[in-house]
Amino acid sequence: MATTRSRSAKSAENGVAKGAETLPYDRDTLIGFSRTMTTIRLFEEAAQKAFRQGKIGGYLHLYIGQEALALGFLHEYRPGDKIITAYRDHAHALILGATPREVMAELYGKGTGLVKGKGGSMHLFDVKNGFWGGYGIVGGHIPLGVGFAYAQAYQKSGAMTQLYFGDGSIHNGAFHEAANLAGLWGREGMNPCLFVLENNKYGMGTSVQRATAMTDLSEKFDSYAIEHEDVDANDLFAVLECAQRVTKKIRETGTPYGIEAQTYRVTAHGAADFLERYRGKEEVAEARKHDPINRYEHRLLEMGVATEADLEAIRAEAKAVADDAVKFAEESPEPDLSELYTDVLAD
Amino acid sequence: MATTRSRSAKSAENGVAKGAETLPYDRDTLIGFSRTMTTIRLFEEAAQKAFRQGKIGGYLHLYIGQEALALGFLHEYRPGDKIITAYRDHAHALILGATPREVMAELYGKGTGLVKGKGGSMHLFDVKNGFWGGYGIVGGHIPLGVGFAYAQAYQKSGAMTQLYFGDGSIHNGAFHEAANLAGLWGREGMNPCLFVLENNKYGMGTSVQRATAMTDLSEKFDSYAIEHEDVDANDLFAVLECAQRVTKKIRETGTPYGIEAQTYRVTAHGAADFLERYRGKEEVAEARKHDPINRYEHRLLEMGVATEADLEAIRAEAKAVADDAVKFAEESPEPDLSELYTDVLAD
Amino acid sequence: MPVMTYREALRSAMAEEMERDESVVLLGEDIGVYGGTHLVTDGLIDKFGDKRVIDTPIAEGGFTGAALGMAMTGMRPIVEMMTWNFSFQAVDQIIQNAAKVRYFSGGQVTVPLVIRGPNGGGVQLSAQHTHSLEGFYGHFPGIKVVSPVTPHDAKGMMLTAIRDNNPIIFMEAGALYGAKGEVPEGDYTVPFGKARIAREGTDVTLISYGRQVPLLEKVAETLEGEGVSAEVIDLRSIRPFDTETIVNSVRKTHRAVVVQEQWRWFSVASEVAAVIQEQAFDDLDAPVERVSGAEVPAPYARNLELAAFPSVDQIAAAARRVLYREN
Amino acid sequence: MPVMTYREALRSAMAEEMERDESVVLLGEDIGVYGGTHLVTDGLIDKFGDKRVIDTPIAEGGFTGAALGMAMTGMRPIVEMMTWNFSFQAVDQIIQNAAKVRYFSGGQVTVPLVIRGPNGGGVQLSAQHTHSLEGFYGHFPGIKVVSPVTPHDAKGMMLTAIRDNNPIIFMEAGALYGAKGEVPEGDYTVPFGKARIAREGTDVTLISYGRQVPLLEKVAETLEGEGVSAEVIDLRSIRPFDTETIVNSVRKTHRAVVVQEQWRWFSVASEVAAVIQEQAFDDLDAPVERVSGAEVPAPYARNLELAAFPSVDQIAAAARRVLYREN
Ligand SMILES: Cc1ncc(C[n+]2csc(CCOP(=O)(O)OP(=O)(O)O)c2C)c(N)n1
Ligand SMILES: Cc1ncc(C[n+]2csc(CCOP(=O)(O)OP(=O)(O)O)c2C)c(N)n1
Ligand SMILES: [Mg+2]
Ligand SMILES: [Mg+2]
Repeated sequence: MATTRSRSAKSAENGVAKGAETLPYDRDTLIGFSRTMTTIRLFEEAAQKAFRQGKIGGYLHLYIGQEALALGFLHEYRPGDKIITAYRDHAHALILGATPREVMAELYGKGTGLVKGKGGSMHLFDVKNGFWGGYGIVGGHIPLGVGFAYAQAYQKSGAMTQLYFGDGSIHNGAFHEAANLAGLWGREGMNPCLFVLENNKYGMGTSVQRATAMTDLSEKFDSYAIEHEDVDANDLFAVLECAQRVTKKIRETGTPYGIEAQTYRVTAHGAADFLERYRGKEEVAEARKHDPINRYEHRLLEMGVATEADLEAIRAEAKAVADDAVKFAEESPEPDLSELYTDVLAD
Repeated sequence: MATTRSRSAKSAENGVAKGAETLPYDRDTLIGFSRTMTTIRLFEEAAQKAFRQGKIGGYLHLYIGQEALALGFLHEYRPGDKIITAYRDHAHALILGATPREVMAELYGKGTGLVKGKGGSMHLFDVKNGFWGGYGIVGGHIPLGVGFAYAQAYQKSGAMTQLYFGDGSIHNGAFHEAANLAGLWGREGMNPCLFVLENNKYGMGTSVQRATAMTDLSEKFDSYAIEHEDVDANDLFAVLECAQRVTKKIRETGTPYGIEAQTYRVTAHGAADFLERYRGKEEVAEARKHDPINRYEHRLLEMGVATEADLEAIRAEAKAVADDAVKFAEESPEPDLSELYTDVLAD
Repeated sequence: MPVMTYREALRSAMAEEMERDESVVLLGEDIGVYGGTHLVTDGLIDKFGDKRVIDTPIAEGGFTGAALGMAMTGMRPIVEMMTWNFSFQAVDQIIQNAAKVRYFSGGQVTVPLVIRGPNGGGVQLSAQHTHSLEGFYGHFPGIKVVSPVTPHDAKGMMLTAIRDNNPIIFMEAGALYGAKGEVPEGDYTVPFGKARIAREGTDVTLISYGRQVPLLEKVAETLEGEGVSAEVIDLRSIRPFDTETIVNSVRKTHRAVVVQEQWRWFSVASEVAAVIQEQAFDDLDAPVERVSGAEVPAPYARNLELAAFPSVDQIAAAARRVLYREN
Repeated sequence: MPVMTYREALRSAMAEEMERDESVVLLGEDIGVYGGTHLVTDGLIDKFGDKRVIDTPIAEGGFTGAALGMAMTGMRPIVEMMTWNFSFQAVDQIIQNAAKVRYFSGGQVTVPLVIRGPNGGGVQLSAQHTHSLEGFYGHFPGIKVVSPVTPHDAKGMMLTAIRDNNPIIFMEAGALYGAKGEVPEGDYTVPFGKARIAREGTDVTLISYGRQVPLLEKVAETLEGEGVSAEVIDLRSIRPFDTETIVNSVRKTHRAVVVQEQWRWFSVASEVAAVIQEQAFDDLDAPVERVSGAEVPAPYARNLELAAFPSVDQIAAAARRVLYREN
């Protein structure tokens, strides 16, 4: 099977290097991207701190260092679209419109949380904004996304699904079965699904190289006749370009498309995992050099879209937002005990 | 990933076309092949008849038209090797040395059966002859075979596993997970496993084309860095050549290898399935022209290895063997009722 | 009333609801072009097309999960498990996702999903193809489990299932697809959670569901010949089962025998017995007896298989024991 | 006797047996280089190498099936389920293959396979990461299910498990990995199928296993203050559980409360209650009471989670009910 494997990262880079005027975004939008990524970063750092203080329970998986990935693709979100991911889900919820307050309150297990304190960090849902969860079992949510896409085509909604999953989950049978269905249904335009493989190089302590003998992960889409490409997901402009192009195609054809989004998990797998025997400090330090926010800020400065002072202001604002979210969460009441028994069955 | 994809079918054909003298088999062996395939055929026909008479219960899946496939690969069986397949398993058991009597008795559910009447057609086992079963859940046995191969390498046994599975099962997550493990373990010589995909074009009523958008099934091995090739499995000589070459390589390297063995299921999926709305009679009639036994007999005649009379004698002999198996099965006693409770747990 | 088979009753429920409601679709292996392994969906692809009767590859986890995705987003899919034995590959989707997503989404998601197919043994399919999984699935909150035995209930409960906004585990009595019975014309539903008193009696309560119910009716006849009046309860719903009907009957008869094809340990009969002793302790004149499948994987040979499942003799003997008529 | 944690007790059993027997290998996610998510296997890869401590991709079905293949062919693999919640993806391998292959091969195959990992809730992991699956797996013949709660039993039962020639579902009390206790030096085993009387008493029998046992001991203390002498039974083995010890205790106390974290329907407590009423009917002075987890998927919020699991108060109240001291 021949799949066109264009390197969108590169082409985007070319386009952007010429300066801001070639970009299809106005200044507000560009500044907005910065604000969103910075807010996510500071939100995550605040959550990490609260976790260490014992105020957040369970597992906590942070999106630090991957912000450009979700932002770039979700910029193509249109009402009616459906977004689904695994447990590393705060960024997706926030970008789609959940407030930092209700997300933080959820992490705190409060009644004001996004899902009333019932799900916690791994199970954010915000259906009104297109966010369909937040799942904790590796691979388990992938078939659901393919089902969403079938329904969207069946309902002739013109909408599509963005289905996020990790490099660790591609070795799970659920991916294989779901991707095969997507390819099959897509043949008749019945699967407008964007598969976004978030390759942050590790599934917990297991690197891609130790999880499979065939490490060019996006080529695994070939088995299902799903077209695919890679993108440097720490470069927001590259992601935006790629996202715009492929979502357009998906909406037009109803066929699935696969992206291997290259990033790196600079934090531990979960906030509770302190030992990192499986990788060297140098590797992480090297990866930090490619931090998506730094890179993006650098570009804004370079293009003259923002000044250091603008960026400082954004950071301060983001810090205030994160602090406010924490305060809100701390002050919110626990869920009412009667909530224990609601939402088990629907009427 | 680049995999060498030699077309062994073709090369074998060339070698053989020159005549019997270029083949590495003496006359007895060549006649033996004919005897084995014919015996399987007549055994299966006898089983089908008994099923229709209500003497065999449950499900019954026949190997009619696929005889050369198992024979060619199992010709490379060496003591210590382990063979595993799904429920279409009579041929494998018979070729490895189970007697037609004990196999037929198993189909009849008699106490003299290969597994004491406890398993039936789908669960033949003959461990002393290297046959490790006979499994009924599509995909479910594939990981087991990969485990056999790991154990063989770990035990430095020099032996290997032949793992058979159908075209329908390659869409099951179990294949994906197991093949990924095989590729990974094989990187360090820890997986001497021959994956034999028996592509008989249908999984029940679903053709390969209706089960996946990427119908070149053996290319799915690419996802696991497992080298692979196709073989025309209705051409015994092609299978023999391929089997010899790839099993040698597997034994030497401890790495897995994938084969897509092309054949066709001329009978219904199971002996109970009478409706065949999913394919035309012409398609089956066309496929019957490539019958492996006819083709092989034709070659023997062509090469002057056998005469029509020899082949007649073989058929008569095979008929007698099948009749004897049926007689034995009919006359055998049911299992003792105490057998109900044995073999649940080991001591 | 028209008479039809159990199979036809199921099919007519699905076909009628598909006519009424475009969001109802079917998914499963060989349910379309092939006609359905047990012909339950026969002809539906011709009527509704291949976008509504979807033949799938052999990937129970994948297509069950995809159907769940459809159910969450406005459709009402019905998944055929060719047999429930294959559902072990879909357990993660059924338990971890379908049963729980409403809860862990804080009620944002609704799951009108039916998973149906034949369950139980009796036709020599041996160990991997013989299970009675009502208790296995029924353990989990967030799903309902039902198991109709008459054509009447098969249709009425299938209509209830399709219209229910929750994941329904619909276990059909596979051995009885060809069995006939009266089925009302038109639209009717049979509610979940209500048992059926298949036969009234006063001396002992016999409780089961699925293909064991006709067996209990035979036992009741046998007992009648001995001067014993047995009440037969067909649970119909397994989770939740109808505690009230059971307890009321035991209050009357003071004796109960629970029968099932599934294994005894951690099973439907365990729970029924536990509930009876909890709620009718003072009414019981004898311990609740249970008759279950033999504690072995299902064997192939006919004689072994027959010995592995509850028989009229075994059940009658249990009934006599609780009546202290035999030991 | 040396004191060690539950975690260390498990590790020392595995390490010692690996020293003795080359056929013992470990498989699981992040059990090697990472050290094990719960550090149970910490350090073993350094000692035994990566051919014996095998880090796997996230494919529970695949690696459990591969381990089963190894077990069938001369090895004694121990599979770590990072948590039992992930085992839903391996159910097909565990139930359809591991539990049955000996039977459907007519006894030609032996399956010395241990599957181990933490089970149960209590640390706010919410719906998908909180299960107590003893009854779920224990339903099936062909496997044994155990659940030790003390470090002593953890080591002794792990050694029994590794040497057993059958598939063992080894459910660890995840919340107690750091709990300490005395563990004998050297090689010793704790047999399956034998309960432990954690505390002797005469008035009421409290029965549980796993992390509920310390809870029962607290309840017993509370009751002691009220003049009630409670016997506490730690089942240790779930399939089979020790009917004799249970029944003997109930013959003495005439009252029983069965406690479990898992859901009530079709559960361990169902079966224990059913068996007690079957075998000690005339000895019972009150119905067997059960205290189970709330019938909801596990919630995340701390207050909801606490309310979802059995508490000292709930259990004590149940005990008072069977003693007719409260209603
Ligand atoms: C079926 C299953 N097995 C194991 C786990 C435990 N687990 C949680 S996250 C994780 C790693 C997943 O890695 P990846 O898919 O790369 O996502 P990332 O965490 O890097 O975003 C594992 C093994 C799980 N949740 N589900
Ligand atoms: C998990 C599972 N799903 C469904 C079935 C029912 N079934 C039995 S055989 C079969 C078709 C398998 O086709 P293939 O793998 O091509 O093997 P073939 O029968 O052609 O040899 C199906 C769907 C099963 N046994 N297991
Ligand atoms: Mg990752
Ligand atoms: Mg096939």
